[in-house]
Amino acid sequence: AKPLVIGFSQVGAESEWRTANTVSIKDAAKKAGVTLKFADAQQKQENQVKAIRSFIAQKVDVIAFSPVVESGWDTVLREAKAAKIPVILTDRAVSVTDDSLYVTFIGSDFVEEGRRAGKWLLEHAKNTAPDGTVNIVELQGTVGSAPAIDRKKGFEDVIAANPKFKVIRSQTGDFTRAKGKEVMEAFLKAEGKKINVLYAHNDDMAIGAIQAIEEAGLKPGVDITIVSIDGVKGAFEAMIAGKLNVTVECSPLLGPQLMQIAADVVAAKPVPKRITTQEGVFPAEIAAREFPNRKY
Amino acid sequence: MSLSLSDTGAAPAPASARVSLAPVLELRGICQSFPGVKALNNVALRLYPGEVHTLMGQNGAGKSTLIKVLTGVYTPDQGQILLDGRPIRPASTLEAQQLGISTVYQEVNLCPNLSVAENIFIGRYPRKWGQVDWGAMRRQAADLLKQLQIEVDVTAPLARYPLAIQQMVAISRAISVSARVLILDEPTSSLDENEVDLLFAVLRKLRAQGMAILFVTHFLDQTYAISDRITVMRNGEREGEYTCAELSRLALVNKMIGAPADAADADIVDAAGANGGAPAHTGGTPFLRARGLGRKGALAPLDIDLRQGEMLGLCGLLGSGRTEAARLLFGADRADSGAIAIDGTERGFQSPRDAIAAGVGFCSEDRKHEGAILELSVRENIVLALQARGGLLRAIPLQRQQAMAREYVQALGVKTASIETPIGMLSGGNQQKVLLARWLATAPKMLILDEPTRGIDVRAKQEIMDYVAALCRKGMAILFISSELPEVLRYSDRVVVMRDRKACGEYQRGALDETSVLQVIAAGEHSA
Amino acid sequence: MTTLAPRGRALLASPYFTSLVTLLLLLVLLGAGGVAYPGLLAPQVMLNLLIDNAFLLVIAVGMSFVILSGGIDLSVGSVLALSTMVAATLLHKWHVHPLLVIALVLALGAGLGAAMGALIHYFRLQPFIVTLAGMFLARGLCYLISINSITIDDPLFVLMSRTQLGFLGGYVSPGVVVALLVLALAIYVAHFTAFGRTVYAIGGNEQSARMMGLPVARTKVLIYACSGACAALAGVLFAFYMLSGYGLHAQGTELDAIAAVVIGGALLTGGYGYVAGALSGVLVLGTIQTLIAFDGTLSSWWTRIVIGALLFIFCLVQRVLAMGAAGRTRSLP
Amino acid sequence: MAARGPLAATSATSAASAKSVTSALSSLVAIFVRHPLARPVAALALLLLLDLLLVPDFFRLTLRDGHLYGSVIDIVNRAAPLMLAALGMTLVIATRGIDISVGAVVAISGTVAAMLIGGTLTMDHGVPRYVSNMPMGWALCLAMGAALLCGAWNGLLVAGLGLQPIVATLILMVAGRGLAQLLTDGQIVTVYYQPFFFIGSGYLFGLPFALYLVAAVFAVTALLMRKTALGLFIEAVGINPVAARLAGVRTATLVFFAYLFCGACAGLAGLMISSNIKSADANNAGMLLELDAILAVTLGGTSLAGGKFSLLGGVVGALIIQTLTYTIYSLGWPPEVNMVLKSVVVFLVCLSQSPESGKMWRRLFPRRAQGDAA
Ligand SMILES: Nc1ncnc2c1ncn2[C@@H]1O[C@H](COP(=O)(O)OP(=O)(O)OP(=O)(O)O)[C@@H](O)[C@H]1O
Ligand SMILES: Nc1ncnc2c1ncn2[C@@H]1O[C@H](COP(=O)(O)OP(=O)(O)OP(=O)(O)O)[C@@H](O)[C@H]1O
Ligand SMILES: [Mg+2]
Ligand SMILES: [Mg+2]
Repeated sequence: AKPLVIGFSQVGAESEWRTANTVSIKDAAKKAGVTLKFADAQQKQENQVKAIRSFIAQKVDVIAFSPVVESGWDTVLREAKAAKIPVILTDRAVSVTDDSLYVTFIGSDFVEEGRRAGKWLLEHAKNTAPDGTVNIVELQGTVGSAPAIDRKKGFEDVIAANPKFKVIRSQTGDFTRAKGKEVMEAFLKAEGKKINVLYAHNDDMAIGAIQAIEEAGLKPGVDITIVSIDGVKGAFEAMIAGKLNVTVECSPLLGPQLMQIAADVVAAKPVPKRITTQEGVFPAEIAAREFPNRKY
Repeated sequence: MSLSLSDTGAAPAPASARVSLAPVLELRGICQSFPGVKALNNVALRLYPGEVHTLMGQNGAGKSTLIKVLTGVYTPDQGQILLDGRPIRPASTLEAQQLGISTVYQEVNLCPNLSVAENIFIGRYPRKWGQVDWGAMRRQAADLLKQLQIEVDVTAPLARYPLAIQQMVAISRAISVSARVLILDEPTSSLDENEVDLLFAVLRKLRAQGMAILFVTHFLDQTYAISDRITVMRNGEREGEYTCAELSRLALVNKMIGAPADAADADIVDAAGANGGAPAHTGGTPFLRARGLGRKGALAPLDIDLRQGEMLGLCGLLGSGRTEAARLLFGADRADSGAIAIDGTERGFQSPRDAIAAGVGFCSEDRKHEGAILELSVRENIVLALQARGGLLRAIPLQRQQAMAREYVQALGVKTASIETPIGMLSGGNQQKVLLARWLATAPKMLILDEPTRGIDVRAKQEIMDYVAALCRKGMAILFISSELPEVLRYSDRVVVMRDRKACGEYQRGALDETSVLQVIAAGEHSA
Repeated sequence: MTTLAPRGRALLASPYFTSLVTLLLLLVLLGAGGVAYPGLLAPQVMLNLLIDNAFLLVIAVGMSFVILSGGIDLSVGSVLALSTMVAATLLHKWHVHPLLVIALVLALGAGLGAAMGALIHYFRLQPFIVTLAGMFLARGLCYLISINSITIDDPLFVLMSRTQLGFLGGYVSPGVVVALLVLALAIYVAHFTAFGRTVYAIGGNEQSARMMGLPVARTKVLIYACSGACAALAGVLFAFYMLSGYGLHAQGTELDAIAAVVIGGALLTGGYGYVAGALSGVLVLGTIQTLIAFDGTLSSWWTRIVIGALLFIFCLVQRVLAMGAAGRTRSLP
Repeated sequence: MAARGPLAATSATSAASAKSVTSALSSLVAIFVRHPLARPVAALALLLLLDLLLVPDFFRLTLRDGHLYGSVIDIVNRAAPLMLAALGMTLVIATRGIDISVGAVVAISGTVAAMLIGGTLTMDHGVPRYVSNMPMGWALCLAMGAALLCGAWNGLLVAGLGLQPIVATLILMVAGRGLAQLLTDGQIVTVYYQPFFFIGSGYLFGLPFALYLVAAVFAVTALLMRKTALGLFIEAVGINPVAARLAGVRTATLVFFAYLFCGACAGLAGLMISSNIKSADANNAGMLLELDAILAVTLGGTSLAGGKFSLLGGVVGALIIQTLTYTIYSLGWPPEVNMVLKSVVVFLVCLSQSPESGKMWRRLFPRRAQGDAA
């Protein structure tokens, strides 16, 4: 039979996580014998729309994409539907008026990730600092981006349960190490020893911040508890070195699942509307054991 | 010294019988200062309808500044401008234009990217259905230029034409406005006699129609040929106002320089006077030998020999190719045929640097675009070429730079607040002197001077030319281009006449006079 | 060399010629693409080029005037984002009538532009910096309104988004029609009105333009107002296209627009070029992207490298051809 | 005026001397006010003053492990790459150009260095061990070589081919980051090699080493401008390239070297950044650094139209930007207002530098201005 043709529009290559995501999809496609049309949008929604239009023009079998933003997909998805091409979302959801515009959404739930980070912190604090107030500083992702908004929200939802937990500073670190370090330096100067916990929206910012903490003469992971999200290799290294306390996994390895679902969709098998990826929470204690298994 | 005169602010009544009306435009007690300079001090001026009023003064006397004050470029510190007896305060050139004052400034102020026709009509297009009527504009522009006997492609961008043509375009623009006051700041500085005559014919016509014309020039001949009255300025003050008839040339020059009535040597005013008396140079190998130097569409292959200690004049009419020849000799444009030999060895000039390395200097006619580096100081402008030849690393010590700058400022009589003043703040003529100094400072073996005395006042002109002639006698080879035919004939040892972008004759000193040159040009053939 | 042109002479032939060269190269690019990737030349793919880039075209048209006048406007991308944001908020939260919303947004864009123009002219500030600050400001205002994206569900906007106007065996969006109308209007304005010619004059030599008595102040303010209005209109088209308002929309679009205008044959130093060049420039950028999408094998970084390489080849050929043409007619350095 | 009070009272002679002191002082003040750097420096001082008032302990410096530690140190340390980029950009801008590929060059040089020095974390029986790939000197040379290559490429396009600077450098801006990503496969390369960290976060005599690097580059450049004719030539080319060429200045070569220098500065900045975060992030390193650098140059009073330039101005501009950023971080305001705040400050600084605003001020408040003059 003719090999399946999937058009995949990726957000870009803005982080290691994203690159791992791309690699996973490409590898899985190769393994599944699928012809993959890959288009990089360089963080621009309009580029994704263009790519999807060109997939429609090329009459691919399935269109998959990780939307840059949630909204604004109605028109082009309608065109895909008119051309009878099924659409699968990965990693991030879209908000459209008509649910039938896409078949399914595979990916993590950013709000849930924030919640898990919060929950872990509540548990952890129960053991270490049962009754003192906990001052938290937060390193947000890029202002306005979906993970930044959701991870902040999920985390806040959970810690709101305990009035002793206070976010005393929150500033954007643009998801990068350099910014994370820079902002953390400023936090340390402004708040000094008051800071008990750092919550970073991704590992890279946390790694940058760890350096800032060390340079300030404090012990990351000990003097300041550090919670971050993603679970990239660097985070595991930091945990092994005892500098990071926990990372909440956000798995980029969606490739195999995507290929499976795509095949099912084309074969007209029913698929669930929402497929959440299997993700864990990795505290420092199990980091060394887990490290060899990490793929990204 | 002339305070009493200008204090009253009242100018003597117009002498010319034709002008007996009230003045159209009157300035009273105008003061304008710039950081470090009092450019205008209590200046008065009256301009009557139907007269040509010439403003004269040495370089830096304040003529251009006065005009800029008058037309809204600067707002004066003090003083009044009256138009028809009513005080006005033009805040911009646009306002001045709307008030009926049309101006050609000293530096050509046109847009190089626009077509010739548009440069004449922009701002007041012929319109059809409310939109720009390109056809009509083209026709009207061509007609207008034809009056001045200029045949150019009016749809071509202005930048394609040499400075002189641009000057004519600017003049056309100004006179095509039906204004009441026309101001021309050194419009003739780069025009040849033919063009000047045409311009004057137009001015006379306008004068007859009752237009008031304010005219600035450094040419005494022109002053006496066209003006009714003369206002003399000196050092930012009004020296006095005179009718043409009551002021002899000598007296005029003396008033300009502020010397007693009998001080100036008659030589200055006597343009056709004898030359420096140096013998014509012949024999020996030429310092520069160009053979078949040409460039398609710009210059027909040309042969030039130039010996050390010789001054070779290039004459011809507007656009005859003199500037093109100079640029090819200097490597500013690349020749597509011919060869140049310096001191007998063949040299291909790929760029000005090559020429400079071989000891050649080139003072361009277009000082605004090709000469002055406006924001740099006088000192920096003077040392630039020398430094460029010396190379990046061998910086000339500051002391030497200053000494050099001071020396030339003094030698050429540059009027400047200090040697650290940006050259853009100098008057036009003084900028020209600085640029000349730039090349003199390199002590070249050969100097190409393209309209070197453009915009320089009568006295300074003679001083400079004498200075150059002295250098020439000491062994410098000089290629001298000037639109002022008498000047060329007076100083050159040999003259090459050009026409239609090719050389049409070469003559030794004395073999030609003005009329015969014009004949040669008209005939367009070798007659010798 | 463009920046170092002697006597301004070298430029003479180039602007007109560069535009032609651009067009020619565009055709070559498309032809080569058509051979390599069958289906690329399908009518709808070509029309998609217009549909997807309508907003960019509108911005580039506004940018053309700015660049022709010798300025630059870096704020367009964020003004676009701000207008989508304002439009979305007004529609979603305040339920303002859509037509009024469009009018308000256009006024906002023009107002922002005019304010920047006034700063540039009256305070003699540098366009680059003023519009850079304007870019921060507009983007910042977006976040102040909301950091989330806001969906637009107004019926008129939805209608504009869904409408497909049949054309040449395919269809175009209303946005394309608007953009082409804007382009036509701009060409008219640039070549047949006093305003347009004054823009060229200012680009040629601002001081001369002032000395010639042209209304430099008014024109300059208007130029930036126009650019702002175009950016806002592009925002409206973008809102039609995306049905959402978002602070992160159209990041880096200002560079795309500048590149489009320059590729279309305009000189950044001002005075030379044609507004119509904006279309060819936009199409070139769009074609490069389409080619890459049709290829479909490039990784993210290869995508960047290939875009860079294509840009380079394009500029190189353009430059060499233009240099040849200039060499034939006039002198060069 | 300030000197009038106490001095004038004593005696007649001292009153006379006071007068001369006052006039000397006021002329000194006038010189300072008229100095091109006066306004940028004043803007910086004002920002610092604000910090003094708003941020507790802003100026406190403590000695820790033999090095100074405090907000001010953070600011200059963090501004170091920006200052370098601004130095390079100043020269490019002075020649009427612009270089928007600075960020990409930062990514490339950082990546090359990090990959060549590299080092991997290996687990030897549960003990982490760091291994480096190449002698650091070589790696740094190669990284700088890559940056110089980038600069040369830009210079070639601008000076050799005559492309417009913004498009010429746009090419590298787009492709350069792609090249860096290609080298790393889009991954962040972490460096595990202690000596390398010294460049970006080491301390020498109590001060960050990066500062010495900036100072060295600044000093060398300033010295070149002083002791050679480079400054004169660059300004001449920037103001009037045609006239400069006719005067015999090698315009093309000069422009080429400006871009080369800018590339080198960006490369060094890249080393600093990647050394500071102990890794090379090809995706994000130096993102938008070019805009900040241009902003710094203009805030320092250099015109984008080319010509007259001030190296120190660029440095001051960079400090203004970094101080502003730091202030925003320290004030604890939500990140949503960052951009608006930044834009407002930029507007204000620009306005304060415009001579026109002085005139306008005098027109609006003519009374006060007259009073001042009297
Ligand atoms: N913008 C300016 N800034 C500072 N000084 C100026 C400025 N413009 C003119 N000056 C000075 O004012 C004086 C008068 O200059 P102006 O241009 O009026 O002379 P001019 O009579 O036109 O001379 P020329 O015959 O050389 O054209 C000169 O000393 C000049 O240096
Ligand atoms: N009257 C004219 N009609 C048409 N073209 C002209 C005229 N005068 C000059 N030109 C243009 O001038 C060019 C030659 O200019 P060039 O500068 O070499 O002449 P020139 O003898 O130095 O004149 P000028 O005295 O104006 O400097 C020609 O290519 C032509 O385009
Ligand atoms: Mg003058
Ligand atoms: Mg000439």
